Amino acid sequence: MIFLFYTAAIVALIATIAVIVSTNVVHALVYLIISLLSVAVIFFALGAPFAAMLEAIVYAGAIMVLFLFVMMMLNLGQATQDEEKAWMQPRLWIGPGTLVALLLAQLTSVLFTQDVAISPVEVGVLDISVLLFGPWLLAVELASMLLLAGLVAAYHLAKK
Amino acid sequence: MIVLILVATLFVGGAIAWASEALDARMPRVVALLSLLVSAVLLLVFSLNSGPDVGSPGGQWWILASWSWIPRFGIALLVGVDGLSLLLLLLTIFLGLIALGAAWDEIKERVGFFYFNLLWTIAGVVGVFTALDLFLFFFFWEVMLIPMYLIIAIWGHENRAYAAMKFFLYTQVSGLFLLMAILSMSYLHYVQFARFSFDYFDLQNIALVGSLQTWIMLGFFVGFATKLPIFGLHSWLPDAHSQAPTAGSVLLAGVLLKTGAYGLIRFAVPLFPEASDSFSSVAMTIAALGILYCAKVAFAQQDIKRLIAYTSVSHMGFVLLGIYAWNLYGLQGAVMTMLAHGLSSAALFMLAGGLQSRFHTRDMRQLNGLWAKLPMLSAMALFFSVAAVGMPGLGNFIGEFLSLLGAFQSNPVATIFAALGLVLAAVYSLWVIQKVLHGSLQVPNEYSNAADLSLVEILCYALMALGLVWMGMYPQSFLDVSEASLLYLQSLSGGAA
Amino acid sequence: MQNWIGLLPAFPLAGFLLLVLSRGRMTKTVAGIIGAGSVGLSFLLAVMISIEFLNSGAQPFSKTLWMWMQVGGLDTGFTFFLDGLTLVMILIISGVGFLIHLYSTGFMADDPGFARFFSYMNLFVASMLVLVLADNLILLYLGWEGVGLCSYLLIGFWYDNPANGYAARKAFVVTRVGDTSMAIGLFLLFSQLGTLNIQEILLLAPTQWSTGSAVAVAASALLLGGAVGKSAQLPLQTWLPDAMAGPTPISALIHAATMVTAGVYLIARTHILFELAPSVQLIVAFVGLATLLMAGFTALMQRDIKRILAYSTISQIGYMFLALGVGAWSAAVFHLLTHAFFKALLFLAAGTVILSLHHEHDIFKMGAMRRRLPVSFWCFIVGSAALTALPFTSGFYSKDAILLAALDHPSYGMLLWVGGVLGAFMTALYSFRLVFVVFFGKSHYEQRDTQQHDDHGAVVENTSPAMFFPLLILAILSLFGGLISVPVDAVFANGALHEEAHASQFLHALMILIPILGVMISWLLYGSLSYEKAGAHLRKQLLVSPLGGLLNRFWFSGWGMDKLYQTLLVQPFLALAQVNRKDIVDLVFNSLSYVARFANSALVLTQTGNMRWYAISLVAGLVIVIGLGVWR
Amino acid sequence: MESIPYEHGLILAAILFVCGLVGVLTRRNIVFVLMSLEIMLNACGLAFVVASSRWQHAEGQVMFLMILTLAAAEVAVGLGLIIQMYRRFHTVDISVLNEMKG
Repeated sequence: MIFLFYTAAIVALIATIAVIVSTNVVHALVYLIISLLSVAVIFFALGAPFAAMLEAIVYAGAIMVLFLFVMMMLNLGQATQDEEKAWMQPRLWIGPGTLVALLLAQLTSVLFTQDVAISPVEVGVLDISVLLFGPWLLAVELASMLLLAGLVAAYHLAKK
Repeated sequence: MIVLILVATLFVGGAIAWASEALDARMPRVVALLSLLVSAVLLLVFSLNSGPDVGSPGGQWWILASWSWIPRFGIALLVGVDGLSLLLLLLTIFLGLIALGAAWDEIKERVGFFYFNLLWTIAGVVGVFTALDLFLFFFFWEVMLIPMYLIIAIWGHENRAYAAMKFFLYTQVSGLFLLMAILSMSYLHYVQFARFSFDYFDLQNIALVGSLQTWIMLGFFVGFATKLPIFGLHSWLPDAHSQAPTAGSVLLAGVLLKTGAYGLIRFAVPLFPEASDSFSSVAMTIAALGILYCAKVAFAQQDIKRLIAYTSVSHMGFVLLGIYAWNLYGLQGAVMTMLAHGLSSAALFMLAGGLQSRFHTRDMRQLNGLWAKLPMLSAMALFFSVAAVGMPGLGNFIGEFLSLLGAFQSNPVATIFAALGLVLAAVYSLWVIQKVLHGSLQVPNEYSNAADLSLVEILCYALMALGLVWMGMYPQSFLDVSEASLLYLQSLSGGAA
Repeated sequence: MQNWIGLLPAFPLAGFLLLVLSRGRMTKTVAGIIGAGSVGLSFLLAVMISIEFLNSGAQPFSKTLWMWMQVGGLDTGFTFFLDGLTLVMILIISGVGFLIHLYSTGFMADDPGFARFFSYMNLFVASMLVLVLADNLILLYLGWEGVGLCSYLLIGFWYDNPANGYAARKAFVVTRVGDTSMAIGLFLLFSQLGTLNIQEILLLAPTQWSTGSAVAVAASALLLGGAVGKSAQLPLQTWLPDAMAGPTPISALIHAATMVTAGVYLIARTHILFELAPSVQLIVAFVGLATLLMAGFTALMQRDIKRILAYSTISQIGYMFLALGVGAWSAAVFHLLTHAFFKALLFLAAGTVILSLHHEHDIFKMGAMRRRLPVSFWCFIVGSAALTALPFTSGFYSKDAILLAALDHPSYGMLLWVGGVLGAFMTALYSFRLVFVVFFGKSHYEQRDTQQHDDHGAVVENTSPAMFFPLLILAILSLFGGLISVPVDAVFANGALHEEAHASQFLHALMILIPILGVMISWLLYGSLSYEKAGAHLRKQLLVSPLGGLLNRFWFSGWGMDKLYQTLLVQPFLALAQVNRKDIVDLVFNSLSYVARFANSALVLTQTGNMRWYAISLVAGLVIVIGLGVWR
Repeated sequence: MESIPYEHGLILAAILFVCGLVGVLTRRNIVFVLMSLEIMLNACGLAFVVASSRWQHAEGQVMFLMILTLAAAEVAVGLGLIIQMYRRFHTVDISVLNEMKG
């Protein structure tokens, strides 16, 4: 399990970095899918199979397919890719890079105060379902409202 | 009960006036007239048939009534009318009618909304003069300001947006001070008596010591003094007055300024006697300074309405002087000045408005020698200018004389300087008379066939002139009404401040 | 009859109201009848009241018409008080007032503002009567301000000319300075004595204040300020010569006979206060002395017939102040009475001259009017004689009394007397200069625009009955008014007319001879047949010498007082007003809005509209906040 | 059973989050920005799931579900906006949209 976790983590990291530095949208999307799938593996390794399933199906499946469709609709050609290359200048990365490095340093310095090991015990669908249809019912309803709103909004926005 | 009916009449009248515009553009003013007349009759009947209720606190309240409103925070609809309130209420309704007369032919667009605002302002003022619950008081304080803001902003003259915004900012910021002071009073009541209260009579019981009293008193003072206004906080007034339509100026100068003075008399001094006592020399110095300074600035103005506005500030100095003298002479003087200035300044603003509507300018450099052209208007202008100078025999003299007489006993130096204001008053008043009325006729050519006073105008001026003569020749009828209230207020502060 | 005392001012007031409300629609006849008639009724009533008053043993009498205001200890009624002093005053006001009203119906006959003129005049008479009848100082102040207002309105009566308006404003503002001083005096009196009733003050003051105490000095000095302003004494005399811009009857009534003597009346009325403050009383005497000399010298240099009379008025009131200052209260009132007669006469006669000469004021453009204007001539002779105090005219008796009283002053008697006599000499000089220049010598009158005004151009004396009768009566009174005894001894405990002269025969004779000497010198300089030659030569010699020229200019300008006030007060005030037209306080508050606006324009730069910039700022904020939490 | 250090999971989440952030801050192509946002959301979800394992409680996964829903809705709306933007401006450069400049 540990091996699985670290392998998946390394894959996820590499894929993610590839996403943000790639110039081709479709390539980036594929890297993103890889990243999401490896995160799904991590979920599995952490003992959250339900979350892993959802990650794979909804994120890597549905959402990314949506992205792909849109990319195809936009039909960004070689010109865009050249443009991307032109924009990709190292000095643009300095400012955000330092800021973000600072943030990461802060986060790690907070996180390393913990010293607890996780023993992956599977948290099953049942537990989640009990919570979802118990105390979190209202949140679920709200989420459905959100999806509905997203649906309507997307429909209107994408309309001519 | 009468207070509620009065306020309700005005509120509802305003709403109906607005709605009635849909029927006919002339309807709103008729509705406004009716509702003001009803209020006037109610008030007159009440003041003739009623008198102080001996059982009330101090034995001087004509009405004292209370209905529950928000009991959780000790907020009630507590209203009271005493002699002081009654005089100011009469003034308010009277000037409301005058303002209506001024607006009668002047307002031509969005008529319904105008009369709605007019009546709501008056209703707010009526509320301010009667509310004894400080929360309710603050509520009405705001109610009277916002319609007035709209009146200036919508129907004002060329620079109305600036003037209205200035008016709004000054009054809102000072209102914030007032609100903070009111809330801290209520909180202190909670601390000392374990319940919130905004009740005027409850708040009198709070024990306030030292600098806390001074700070809260200053909150009230700033709130009211901006409205009065005092020297230093006055600069909203010339703009607001000069840009407001005539009816707005009449109400502003005649009534709204008096709410500040009323607040000082009713709340700021009696609730904080010791702090006010030590503050009085500062206040009286400000008053004297304001009288002289604003008289001088008035002299330099070319816009006739700005000039009158500055003279208003100057005259309000006498009110401040009288209030902080805090003896019966000074207070009676302040009340008489409020009443008389209400009439005289309203009339002067109406005259300026009359000139503006006839010649489409307020610039004194373009108006000369009107006596030959408009003898009646000029005679009225002469009369009211002379009243403003403080000519004995007219109301303003009684007020200023008593104010100074009272002030002299507590602060002779400030009084002597303030008295010099009488000389400056003569300087600027006569200057206006000379510029506008005398000399050889000169008006903008395109309006050279302006007509003299109309019937409505004559009626308004005659009423105000009679009022001033009445106040000047037989002020006793007013002094008697307010005396009990003023004695009561003095007793609240332990006799003397 | 005394109970009807309230009607005294009510008649003219009613006349005023009628004339105002008619809004100029009355015919001139009706307006004239109402205007003059109402004052006439007042005069009749005043005569009846005085008969009753004198018959009943001159007991002071007061009547409250209604309660005016009652606030705490202030208890003021609309109350009229009548004693000998008031009686003299109401008779002068209504009597002389009536004559002048009558005269005005002729004088103003061609003026379009006829009704307006009479309405102001009536208001004036009403206010003046209230002033003298008032039993308390507030009511007196009402009359005091009322007459000031009417004076303002009447000086500026011909409002077309801005110069008149200027003169009117000057009169009002300058007197208002005095009035304010008086008002402060009222406040002081009230805060010290708790009453403003004159009789109560006079009773209380000696019991509460010791002689020469600071309060007494302050109170009487403040009242003196009011009196000085109203009576055009130094240093507030500058308004009166300019006040001649009004119609001549106004000058006669307001600026000679009645209003300007109100200061004298005030001091006489509150004389006990002044007795409590000897230093102030001495100031009164010296103010009077300085004024009478200053005005005498100035009058000598004037060219305008009315300005000469105006300075002469200032000078004569100076005599009254002198009398007040030395405690000769009755003498002051007596001189007030005779002065009212002869000065009114002189002004009305001057009015006739001016009217006949089509509003020519310059005396050096007249000359040889003796034959053309006989009535005016004789009136002038009588009036000037009385003014100069030639023996057996009315002025002689009153001025004599004043000078003798001045001589009696314990410490400064001789100084005051010499000054007064010098003043009398000057009076003779300038008043007969006026007579000689106007009525003798050669005619210098040039008819202006003769072609256009064929029938108006000629010099014709208007001797309609309305104008002739008042002149006649006043002339008689000026001659024989000295025989009247003023019933004021009961009012003034001490300071009654000095019956027996303490002066030596020599001094007394000198006093009588000096004015005659003055007349003779005046004749030498201006009147003799050699006027054109020797007199003119002599005068030229005087004027050409550097000192003479300087003095001429200095005296002509009224000792430069106008210029002084102009530079010291008026111009700084105007400059300050000019600078601060925008109101500096407003700038203070506006600067707040400038600060806000500046801050806005600075912060607006951060709003680039660039999303990545916003995101970066967001992250930076996040880093800072977390940093604050983590590395505290 | 071997155990994974708790902080390792969280640090992974943090690194992923930061990577996404860098993407948001540097990329001008709005499609990449949206993708980076997805990465960030996903990192948050990861953190929740890690926490859920740490406490052996299902609520963290419930939160992940909520985030998932949110991401779905966001992507739908975001893509709709991208389409609109591309129609109007014929570009996917986010710097063009700077009309909110003060």
